[in-house]
Amino acid sequence: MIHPGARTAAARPPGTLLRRGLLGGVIAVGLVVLGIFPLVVTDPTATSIAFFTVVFMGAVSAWNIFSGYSGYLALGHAVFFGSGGYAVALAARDWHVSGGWAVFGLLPFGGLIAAAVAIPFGLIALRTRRHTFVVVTIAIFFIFQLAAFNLGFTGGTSGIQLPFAPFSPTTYNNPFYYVAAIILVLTVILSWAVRRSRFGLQLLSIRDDEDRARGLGVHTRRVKLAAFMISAFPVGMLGGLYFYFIGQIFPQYAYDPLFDVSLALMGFLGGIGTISGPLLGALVLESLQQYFTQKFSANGLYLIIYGVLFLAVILILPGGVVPGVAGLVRRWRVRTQRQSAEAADAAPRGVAGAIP
Amino acid sequence: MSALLSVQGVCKAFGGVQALQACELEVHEGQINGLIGPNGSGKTTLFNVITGYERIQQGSVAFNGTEITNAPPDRVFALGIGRTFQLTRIFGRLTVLENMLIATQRRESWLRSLVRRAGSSAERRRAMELLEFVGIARLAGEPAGTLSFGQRKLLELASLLVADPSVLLLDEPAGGVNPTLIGHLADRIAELNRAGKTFLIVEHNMEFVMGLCHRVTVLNQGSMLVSGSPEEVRTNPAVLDAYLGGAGDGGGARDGGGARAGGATREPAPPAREPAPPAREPGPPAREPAAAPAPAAAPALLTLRGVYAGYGGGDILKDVTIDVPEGGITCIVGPNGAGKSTMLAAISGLLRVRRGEIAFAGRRISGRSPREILDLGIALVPQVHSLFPDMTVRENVEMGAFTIDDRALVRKRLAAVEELYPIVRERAGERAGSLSGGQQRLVEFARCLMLEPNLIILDEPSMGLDPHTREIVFEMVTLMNRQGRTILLVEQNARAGLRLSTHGVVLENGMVRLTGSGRDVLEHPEIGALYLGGAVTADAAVP
Amino acid sequence: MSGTALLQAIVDGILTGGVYALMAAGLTLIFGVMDIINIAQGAMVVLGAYLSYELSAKAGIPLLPGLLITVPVMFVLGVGMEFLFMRRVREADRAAMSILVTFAVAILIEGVLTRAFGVDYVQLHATYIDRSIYVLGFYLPWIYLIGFGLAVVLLVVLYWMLYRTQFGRAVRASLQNRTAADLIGINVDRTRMIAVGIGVAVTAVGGFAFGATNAFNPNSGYDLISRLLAIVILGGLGSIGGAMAAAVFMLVVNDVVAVAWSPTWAPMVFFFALVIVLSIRPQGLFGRSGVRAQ
Amino acid sequence: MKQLRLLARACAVVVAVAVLAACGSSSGGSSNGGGGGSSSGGSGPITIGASLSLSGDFSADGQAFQRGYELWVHDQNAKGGLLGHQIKLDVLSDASSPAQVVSNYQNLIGSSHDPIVFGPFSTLLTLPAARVAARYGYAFVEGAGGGPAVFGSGLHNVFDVSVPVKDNLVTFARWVASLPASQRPKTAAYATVNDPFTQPQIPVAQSILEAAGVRTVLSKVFPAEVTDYTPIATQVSSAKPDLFILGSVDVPTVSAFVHTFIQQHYNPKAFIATAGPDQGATFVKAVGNGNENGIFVPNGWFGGFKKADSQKMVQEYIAKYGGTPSDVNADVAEAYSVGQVLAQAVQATHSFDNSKIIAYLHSGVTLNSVQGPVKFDSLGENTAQQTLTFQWQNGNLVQSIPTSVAGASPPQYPKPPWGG
Repeated sequence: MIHPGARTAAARPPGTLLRRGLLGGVIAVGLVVLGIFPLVVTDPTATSIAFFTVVFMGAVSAWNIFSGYSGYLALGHAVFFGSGGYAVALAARDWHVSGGWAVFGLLPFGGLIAAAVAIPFGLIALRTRRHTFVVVTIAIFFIFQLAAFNLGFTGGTSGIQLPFAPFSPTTYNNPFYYVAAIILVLTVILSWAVRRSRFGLQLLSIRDDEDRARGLGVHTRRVKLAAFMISAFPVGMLGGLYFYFIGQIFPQYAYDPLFDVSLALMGFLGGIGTISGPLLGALVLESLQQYFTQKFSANGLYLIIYGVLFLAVILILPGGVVPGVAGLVRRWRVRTQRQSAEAADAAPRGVAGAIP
Repeated sequence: MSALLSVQGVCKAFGGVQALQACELEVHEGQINGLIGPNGSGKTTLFNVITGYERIQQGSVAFNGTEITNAPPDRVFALGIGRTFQLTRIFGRLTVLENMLIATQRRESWLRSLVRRAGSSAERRRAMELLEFVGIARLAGEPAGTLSFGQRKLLELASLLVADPSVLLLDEPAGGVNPTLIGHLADRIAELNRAGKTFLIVEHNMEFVMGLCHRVTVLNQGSMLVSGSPEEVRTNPAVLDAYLGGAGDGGGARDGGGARAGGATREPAPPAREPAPPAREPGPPAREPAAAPAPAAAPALLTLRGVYAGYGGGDILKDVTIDVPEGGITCIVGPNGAGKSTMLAAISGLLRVRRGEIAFAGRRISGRSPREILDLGIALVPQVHSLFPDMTVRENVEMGAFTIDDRALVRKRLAAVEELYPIVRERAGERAGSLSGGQQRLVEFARCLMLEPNLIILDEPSMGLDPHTREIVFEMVTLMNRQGRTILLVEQNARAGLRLSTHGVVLENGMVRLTGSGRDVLEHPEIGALYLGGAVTADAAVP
Repeated sequence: MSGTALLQAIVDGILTGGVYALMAAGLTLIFGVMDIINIAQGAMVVLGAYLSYELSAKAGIPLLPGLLITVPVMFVLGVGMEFLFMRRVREADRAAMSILVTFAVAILIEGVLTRAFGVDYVQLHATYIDRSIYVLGFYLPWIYLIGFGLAVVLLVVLYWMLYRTQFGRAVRASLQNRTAADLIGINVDRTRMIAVGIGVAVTAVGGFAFGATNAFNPNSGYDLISRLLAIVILGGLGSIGGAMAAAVFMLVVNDVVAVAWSPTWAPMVFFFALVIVLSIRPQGLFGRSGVRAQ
Repeated sequence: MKQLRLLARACAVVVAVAVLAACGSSSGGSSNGGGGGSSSGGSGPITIGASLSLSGDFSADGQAFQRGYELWVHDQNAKGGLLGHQIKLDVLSDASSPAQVVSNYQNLIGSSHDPIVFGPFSTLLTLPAARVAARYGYAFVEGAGGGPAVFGSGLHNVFDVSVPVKDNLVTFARWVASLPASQRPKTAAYATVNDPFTQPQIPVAQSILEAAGVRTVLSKVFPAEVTDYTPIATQVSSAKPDLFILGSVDVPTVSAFVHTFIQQHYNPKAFIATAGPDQGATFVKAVGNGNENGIFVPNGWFGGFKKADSQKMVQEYIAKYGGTPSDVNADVAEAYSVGQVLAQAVQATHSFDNSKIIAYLHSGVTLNSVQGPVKFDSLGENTAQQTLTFQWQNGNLVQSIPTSVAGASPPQYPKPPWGG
């Protein structure tokens, strides 16, 4: 432990420089790809899939801000997704917002509603921990879904229709895609800011040992609730965007248990608690899922392919892709260090010395 | 001088057990207060009550004139009361440095904290200084989870100091920390105290407490027994009776309660040593570790040859070569993070040996599963609690014979063990989790005896035990040895440990620094200064 | 709203609760005792139902004796799942990663079932399924009585296994303190594997009860999982009796509300009750707090 | 910590490129397949696209629909296809997910340039899909999107060849009302799942029946993912109404009620369920042999329908998939009708120009389908066809109401005992 530790510490300065450079380069490439995708690939199928993928990348990143950093596994973010959706749909209907760009203006409102919903939700759910928390979030999720079914203003089972967007069919997806992309970038920046902030460190400390964190003056309740709201906001906006794109919001799709699970799956697959993990997870899962569903639809075949791929990944990289790969790298580094170390350590043998 | 922190008439019960009984405590500003008492006398519970981890129905806690009864931990900390935990608690997945950046007394809104970067350069510098002070600065970049027990304790203390609270509640700061470090610790506490900090310290190391504290409070069965200057307390018969145990120990406390405890148990010892008399002789003082002490008389039962092992691919043990002579007690000492616990893990098969070989009674055991090694007759009692908290004491002990299907034999052994450890019978039905630290130790011993192992490996058996219990534990160790079992012992209370032992091994940075008979090591000039600590502590501490 | 109707609703609730308890029993073992969140529980129930269906429809083996075959089959499945995936997951993030694994297993099961049986609904049939006995003015359907009986039996068996056998001790020991378990010679991996196997095996019985009281197709499982999780948590992690009680509680609440007020609000009332109970007693009705070292 | 983020980003880019390529190729591939059909008169094959729920909640109906479409394509090609083009069916699966449906129709229309598209299954998916079609000015002929939400959406391009959902129970209700007072049920109970397909039907029927003096003893709405049917079913059976109307969307719901009724020894004089009994053999298997008898179901069509093209279709179906006429799922006919209507429109306008097709379908002409006549109003509802009501009699699903229809066999009333 000690020797390698010392070595890495020594080896850091040049390493970080190199890494910084590469990191910057990769981020730049990522942004470029994100930026020009629909311009290069004009095929509507691709852009449509890209839209949904970007939406999920954003949603999972947002989810990760809470669940990834605090270690609380939330399976209720569909509540924010749906509430954001309904907020935008109702606003558009009741304030007679005409289709087109105007509706995008409503998204922040959707986000705010979601964040507002997160307050009572969090106040109740965050009293519990671990498995109990998981189930409480599920329960609250169902309460919202059933409410959407039974309450009048949601339009019940017929749902609510959103305005038509007068975009040209061939490039119809692009405005939606870019709005989603903007939300995604902002969310990632937010996630990064949280990660390096004092607030973020407090979240991580809660993940590791909540009681001790309290004992060190961390206002755990407030921090958790704040993180919950923060992660709800983007999800609410994306919900509004998503249902504007779909055109109609039904209770069972607004509050969809599969959405909850998907977020968790994508997060874990990529590796929660990291910034890139959720992005990776969503990128792979959502795009592949849509692609498979289209291509290998025939009686359950795509389910089998999907499942097998999934298990394969887990087998190779238990603990998520990003941490998994990182682990491999670390082990490899240590091993190489040890080889070099062994030569050096050969000498001290004699130290186990006799008393004169 | 007004009381800075005062506890009045606090009662706290868990189920039927009355942990605190109308407990009174006064901590005066600028003082170092010792809080001592037998295991299970409610010291830790009192800490929990003060710092808001346990709620109370009766009694009150006041700090600096403000009522803080049942105030939440974060508020208590914000007011300036910081505490450490007996079983250290650190943030395992954060780096050591990050651990240092969490503590805060700033009442800042989460929005503010969201835009503030974690750890300004100033904070980081301060953090590094403190890490330097406790001597783990070189690990700043490592995940805290990889630290050894002692290192965790140090990190915990350091991470507390960052926010510099005005009162520090330390729960066994010296437990599991190597003697030399205890010396430095005492110096620093004294220094901080001169700088105006108030301390309340729970500790079983009498040398430490008596040398350092201005005032000592003794708890017994949940209420205050006496409170006064170290001298008063030390000479108070009630205390001797309830706590310090073994007569005359009080007087010599300055010389190390542990040492006395060791001494106390040495009297019955000699006959015990008959199996391996040569070990008692000074013997050929210096020798290669390869050659076991007095090979003729006591052949090596366990041998390590050029062993490399460690976690996550890195080596902690480097080329360790040791012999554990049959029928003796071998004690391993060394600074924190020297790899003592790692070595025991490697022996018992919990940790893979990467290079070299471990042999037991001539059979190679490195590379075997814990189960196989157990079946060969090696039992390990680990450092931290290893009981199954949710099972009864009886169940726990019976689990010791898990690998035996013959129920009759199990019952026979159980009876035998109950003979040796009455507690097993007395508390048979209770949940093991509800026992005090010392009682749990004894039950762990009892459990490891169920398989009648030839080699018993004990990791810090005396850690966290009051002197009285510690005596009992050490007696048990010699007793087990007397019954023909070879003992391999890691003991932070090095003096006591070595006095007890026939052989000593000094481990440093995962390498064997020295081997010899217990006495050789004990009396070796440089070694003594290096690892056993001296009376240094006390002198330095007196303001 | 007559009293008898309410009474009837309560009786229905209790009986149907038995069926849910059967489906949840395996989950509480896996989820509670092994710390594995088994998203595939619903799919496994359906799988069990299809196995029973196949045996009775094709091979002509009656349902109840058929369990002697389906249970071992499911056991093997569970053992395989643990051996191939679960044990590779690090202790720390088992709860989290188990969601991944079990979800993948769930869609695999759905996919295979879809290929094997198509998506048309089927239901288990036996002479006793439509029969009922007349007691104090109530018709008690045999199938529910059987389901309830099986649930009680299973409950007793599992409890006995967990708290009265050496194996059960090993299971609890390896959960409470893994290192110590290793040290006293428990083969923790094998113990876990068998425990998961048993958890999945008993799901076969739940499958039978489910299939006999509902028409099902390969994706009928998804509606179940959230309710089963709720039951297990409400009952208290690892508490098998708790699961039974929680199941009955859930169904009685549901049925009474459905009759007295409206079925659309029934689940909502239950979930409200669940949230309230858990925010007061996070460890659930029968769970002991701090069973695990936190 | 750092190098892992780096790595992840690297992977991310790689995958991005991969997916990019995948989509590119997919669109490229399929566009070769379907393209160019829009020229009328040519002889190259013409591709008709549709997205169906081959998995997920609606998979049962989705697969039935696929069979219907395939049957029609087969027949139409036998007749020489459309305007001399052989027809190729291009079916994508949506896992009953709206997002997937949207992507799929963009794929069919935008990427593959299929000149014609058919509808998916269920109101829930029809709406999002229709909007995509509307963007491209495509006619959207569908057979299973009858919910009011669809017609309220103001989409000009949607045409539902089936009977508007809300009128589904009218025929049956009128018949009950027409019974002589002595036989007419005195009491009725209503239970429906909250679903856009069923909910609109109940009030319509209820008002007719109450006007005829049939007292409502119970009326319940239950959620789609109901935990337990028994309390509702038991409540119905203890209320002992003469007539029970069940708003169901699938087999399990009906089956659950049937079994509880049997267990509770309750047998209504008349029992009608809005969907489930039309699922042929599947339904019988679920409720158990014999228990199906006497149960009514409203629908536009049934296997034994005495109509030339219908009978032809049924024979082909049986030839291809086996079974008896009553095993043929009504979804098949709905899908088949979609094809027929579209074909007539294409032939009439003599082009694949969707705008012309839309104009033609709105022109108020009456078209023919296996389900009967089809005539669209301005909203795209089919006003021409009257709902038929069917009943299981001695193991066969037969058309019984209205009795006037050719080959109708008189309804069994009161309902025979269970298992009879």
